[in-house]
Amino acid sequence: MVLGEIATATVTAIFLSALYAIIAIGFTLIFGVGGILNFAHGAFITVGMFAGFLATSDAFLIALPIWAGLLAGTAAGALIGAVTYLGIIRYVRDRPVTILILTFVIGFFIIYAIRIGARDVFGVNDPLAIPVPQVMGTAFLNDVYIFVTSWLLIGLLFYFVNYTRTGRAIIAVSQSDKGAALVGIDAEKINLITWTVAGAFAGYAGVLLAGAFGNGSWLMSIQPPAPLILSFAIVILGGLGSIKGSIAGAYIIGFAETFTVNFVPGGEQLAGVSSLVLLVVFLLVKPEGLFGRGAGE
Amino acid sequence: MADASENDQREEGRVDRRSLLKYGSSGAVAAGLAGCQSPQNPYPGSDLRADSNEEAESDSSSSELEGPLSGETVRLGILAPLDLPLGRSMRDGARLAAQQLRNEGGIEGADIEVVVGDTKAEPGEAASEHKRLVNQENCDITMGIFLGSALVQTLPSIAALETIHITTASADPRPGRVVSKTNTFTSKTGEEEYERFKYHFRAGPINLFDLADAMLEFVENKKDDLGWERIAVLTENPQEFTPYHERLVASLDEIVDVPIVQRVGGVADWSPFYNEIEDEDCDVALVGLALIGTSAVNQWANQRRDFEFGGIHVPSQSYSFWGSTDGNTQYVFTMNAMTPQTSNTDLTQPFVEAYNEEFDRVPIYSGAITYDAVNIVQQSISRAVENEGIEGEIPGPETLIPIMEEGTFGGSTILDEFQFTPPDAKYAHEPQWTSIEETGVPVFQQWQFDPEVTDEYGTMHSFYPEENKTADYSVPEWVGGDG
Amino acid sequence: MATETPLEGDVGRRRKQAVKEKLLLRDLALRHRLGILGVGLLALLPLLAQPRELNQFTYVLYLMMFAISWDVVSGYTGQLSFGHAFFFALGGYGTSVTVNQHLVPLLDGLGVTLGPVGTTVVILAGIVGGTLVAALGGVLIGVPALRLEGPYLSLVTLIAPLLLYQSFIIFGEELPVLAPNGLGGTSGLLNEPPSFVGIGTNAAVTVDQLWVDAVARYYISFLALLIVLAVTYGVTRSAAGSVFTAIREDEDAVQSVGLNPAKFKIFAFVLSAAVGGFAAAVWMHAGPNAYPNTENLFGPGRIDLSINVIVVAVIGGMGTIVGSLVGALFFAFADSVIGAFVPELKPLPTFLLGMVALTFLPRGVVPEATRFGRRLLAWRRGEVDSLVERDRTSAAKRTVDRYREEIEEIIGGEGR
Amino acid sequence: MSAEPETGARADRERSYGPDDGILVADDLRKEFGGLVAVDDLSFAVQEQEILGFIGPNGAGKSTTFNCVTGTYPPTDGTVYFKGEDVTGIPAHDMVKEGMSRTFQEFAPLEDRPVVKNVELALAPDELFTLSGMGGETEQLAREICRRVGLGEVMDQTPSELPHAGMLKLELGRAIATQPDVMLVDEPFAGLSADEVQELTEVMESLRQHGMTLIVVDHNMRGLLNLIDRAFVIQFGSKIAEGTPEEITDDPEVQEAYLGGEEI
Repeated sequence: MVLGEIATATVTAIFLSALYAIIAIGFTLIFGVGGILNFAHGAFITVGMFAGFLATSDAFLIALPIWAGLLAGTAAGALIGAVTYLGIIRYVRDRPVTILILTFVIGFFIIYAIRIGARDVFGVNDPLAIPVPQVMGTAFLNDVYIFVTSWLLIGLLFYFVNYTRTGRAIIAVSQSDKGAALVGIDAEKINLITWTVAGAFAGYAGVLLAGAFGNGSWLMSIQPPAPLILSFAIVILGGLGSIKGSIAGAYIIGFAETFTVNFVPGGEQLAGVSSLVLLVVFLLVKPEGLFGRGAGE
Repeated sequence: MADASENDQREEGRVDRRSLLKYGSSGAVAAGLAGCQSPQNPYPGSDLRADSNEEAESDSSSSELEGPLSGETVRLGILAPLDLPLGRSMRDGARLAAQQLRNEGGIEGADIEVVVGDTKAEPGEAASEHKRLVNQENCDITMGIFLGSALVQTLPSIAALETIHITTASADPRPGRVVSKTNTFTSKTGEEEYERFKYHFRAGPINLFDLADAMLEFVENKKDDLGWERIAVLTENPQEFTPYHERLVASLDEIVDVPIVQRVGGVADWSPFYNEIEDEDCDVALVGLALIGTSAVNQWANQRRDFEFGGIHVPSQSYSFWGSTDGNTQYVFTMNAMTPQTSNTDLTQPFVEAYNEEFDRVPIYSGAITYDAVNIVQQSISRAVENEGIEGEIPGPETLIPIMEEGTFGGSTILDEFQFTPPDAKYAHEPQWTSIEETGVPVFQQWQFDPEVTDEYGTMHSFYPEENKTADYSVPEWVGGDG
Repeated sequence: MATETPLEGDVGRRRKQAVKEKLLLRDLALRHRLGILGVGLLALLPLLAQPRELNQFTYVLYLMMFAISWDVVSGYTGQLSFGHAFFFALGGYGTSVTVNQHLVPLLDGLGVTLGPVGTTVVILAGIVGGTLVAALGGVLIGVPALRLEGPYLSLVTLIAPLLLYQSFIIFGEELPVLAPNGLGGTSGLLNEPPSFVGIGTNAAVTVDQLWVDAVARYYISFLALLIVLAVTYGVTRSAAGSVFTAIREDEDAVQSVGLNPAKFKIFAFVLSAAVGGFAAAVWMHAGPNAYPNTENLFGPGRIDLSINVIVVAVIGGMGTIVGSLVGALFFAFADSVIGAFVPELKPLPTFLLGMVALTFLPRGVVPEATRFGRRLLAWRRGEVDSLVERDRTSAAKRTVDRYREEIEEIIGGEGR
Repeated sequence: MSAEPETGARADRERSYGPDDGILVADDLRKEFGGLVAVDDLSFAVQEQEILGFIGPNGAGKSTTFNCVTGTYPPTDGTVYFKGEDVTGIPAHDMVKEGMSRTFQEFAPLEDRPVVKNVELALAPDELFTLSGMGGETEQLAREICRRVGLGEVMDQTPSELPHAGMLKLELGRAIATQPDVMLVDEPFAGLSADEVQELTEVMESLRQHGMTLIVVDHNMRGLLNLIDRAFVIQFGSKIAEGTPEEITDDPEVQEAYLGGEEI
């Protein structure tokens, strides 16, 4: 019985962590390339979820199947990422504190806009419970789908950064803006690509996350399991700016979270807390993260 | 607004509705209104908006009314959150009642005017709107208010302005406690407190303790029928639910096995709870949920969990919930005061139809209670005119309060005979309620798919009590297999 | 042994003398006179406003105090906090729990009936309790701040209120010893703590007129603002203030002149936390809608109050204290004016304003106005030829530069 | 990796000092970074009101030595005595409070405030609640210090507007404001004109007249001859010579150390 539970929890953790990983990778990419902590990342997730809802809901347009919702969510995420960069971030790129506060405000602006839009424009009954369907019929198949496609995306990303010219340029920029400029890389373009990719990943994850939990919410990024906060935890564990670190961090957080919730007495209430505690402890002990760069030297 | 929101109806539920309103569907609404500020704290100038919300309802086409109060106008202030269907239903219930009364000759010849104050689901807004309605709009009586915190915050204003207020949506027991002459809740003596707060009445719903009693009665009477031996209790953890939860848990284990009792909050992933419920072999999860109720239902249905699900489930009381969950709410049961299908009294269905005809919508519990409250006011004023021979002047609170305390009122859509609890009751000026058996309310509703009613949407059938039953309870096909 | 320097003599006495002279308010600069005039106008506001408007404005006073609280640590020492509601919630819940769950039951148990004076004393004790709890929270954040730099610290400060929020849920029913009746879960505490002055029964002084209630609440809140101003102004205008700003610039330089940066950093956090906690605690007894719930103290979206105070302080000008006052006025004004036209879009225009201000006016209103004013005076005296001045470094810019360095260190240009 | 054992070790290798051998005493001071020995059991004593030249080629370990002495980081081994007390490893700011101050070779003035305010910071008491600074009294003191180090004309400018020599003076003024008994001056003359060297020399001389002890660190003795009483030369973290400036310049070992082309 206990063994069975552990097995179940392990499987859940493995699946869920993959989803966390693609969220965190977007966050870490933006930090690595632009040195920007993008607090609006959570809003990108929410935008994806909402686009998924719009595409699949039968209240307007036509109720498209969920794969169309996934596409819509991914595209919307990419779009909002690109627009945020082009419309705002680009102009204040050299003012990190401004950016930090700005992304904070932008993020809240976006999710409030979703809430108001959901209620007043699209007539959603409850912006805290926006219906988004699962991809697969059963919960288990749905988990498998999440796991497989998340890793597929991670694989694609690795291929992209390691084997394409643009991808290598991203790495170059993330290591040194000036250096990259010297070898003729257009940092502006690289930043745009990064924001777009990060937004797309977040949007895709948003649809899946909402499906897995039964519904989305305008506050989904900071409500347990709080993917925005989790991705902070993940990238700090893994080291800010490191993609590999993010994957490792996602699995550590995913497992910590799942096992706390399932096996610690009263742990159901600790969803979203255990990983934060872990994070704070970790920050104090090893702030540069598992794969962190530089800070500890 | 889009049609979808027109559809967005919430039925009456004998529930701690404040939780829903504040933290559920509408918590978001409340939040949004205040914007990035704390919702209870509007900034200066938000009063600039207030005027646009007030809608003086005066049907100028109404003919000259005749009677002892001819030429007078009874001004009713409705305190409702207009951005919520529940609030709009309160407003419309009052309008409907006023219109019907006017057509029947007014209240002893007095015209009736409905003035609306938008409380925006913010406690502070309710209090200040109350002051405005009484001081500036000269309302004789106010009604409404659905957030418990809003009600409690408005109480001082109700006392200070010495104007009758009839609550029509909040189940918070605190006001009744303060009104009571036997009150030990505050430091002053009960008599003193009664004199201050006697202006508060509640036409419904029954308070949280009564809700717990109703739940206990339901379980006791139906457990054999439904085959429930082991029950898991999951109650959401805002403190508003606490009186209900504690009362329920204190006695439930005398009726059935209760292996799991949990207060839950901020939950997104229900698997751990559901695993435990299945491990403990529970037959049903008896929930008290508002904010997180939707995801609970979706995950329960998606994961085909091996137990039944229901209790006080606030989102399920909304007509739109079937759509919101894409039918996942099928089989979910919840306490409610009425559904569009039920006939609590002879007046219930006529009310539903008249409401539907007038506003092209399905009424919600708050609408029904407000409708009833207007009729209580009408009856009280009529009795005052008859008994005291008043003429040419709307009777004041000192006249009306004893009449309301002593009278029995008909014309209700929820209870055949409505009475307020007496001043020395522990919870005073509340709906007199004893048991489901005696009163027939609340009803227990289950979402079902009934092609006879409609084959496009779910139906909110009532399966208990017998006199209000519209269908049998049904169990999901995935429950109970080999379990 | 001591080296002869200009420090010979009774420095302490001379210092006190100088401060005394300053307090006589002679030779005030124009901006100080304007400031005092502004505060005076605030004091007269109840003469002009309706009770309802006044209640709404009273909240602005709290917004000012919250923004000042943020400014003390983030504006002055450059330690950016993204979760200042952590301290507000500690203060607000602190006093509510102290009064309602400890003092009142204790006194009831002893059979003590509280008169107006007794209730006032209980309330004051609660405020002290709330302030202390918040100050403790300041230590809790301040100590990690010694080890964490830039973005890492920002993340920790952001997480702190979210953790606190979760713990309100976890300890919703009971927090042993500390809060026997629990912290109320997501809704917050239902029983409001007693007020200094109120219409209901739950107050030290019961009044029956609405306007008396509103005016009394306004002045008590105003008094709290004056206390906060005096304390923060005193600290930041003393040598400690210049140490704060020096920490923002360069911790090594501070260390090299015999000052312990760690001590001052923690102090800044504790002071900031105490000020924020104090304001929130007073709010619970004297503010409008004084309910110790999560929406009041965190904001409906859990961190919006934290964002708002940043926006307010940034609009007004970081590292100035008075900027927070001006910023809050702007914020409230914009909010109500914009809100009057498009109420359904309510929070969005205000956020937009914040974004615009951040982008185009990063220095803030007060420093810009002061500079322009100085320039104007100089121009009138004929000392300069034009009103346009070349850029000088601002607090915001200094913080930015330092932050950039830290980020560069982390993503490591040279290190690799 | 360590210094060549023969060079420094011979006869005078490392006579031990006790706490009372001078106002500032280092005994067997050692600092390793990883396996790298930067300071190799160095011992020296500085007498009160002395001006000591602390000389060594670039990379000889001068900065490391003084970082250990002033508490920037703790030594790996050895003891530092200041005014007869063991002060090994106490934090830099406490060292300043004990009465040891230093200037930095790489200037780090606070760019956000004028020169006089930079000096004023050093006058701030290490106390959280203080009236200091509110009445303008400390500013008067700071102005006085600025005048004494020759910044009288420019004290209201921002540091970025100062010439190189001005920055040096600012460093000096900041150090003086902490009321030190011992002041460590790091490379004071680098990049200065002869006139400026002369001016600074006079400032330091007058400080000594007022009872201050000075340690001047430099990579050669050019410009120091008129200033210092005694020189202490190290290489590879060990002492190679000690004595009056004349003795040092004649010392064969020192000449050998500087054979690489640098002039002693």
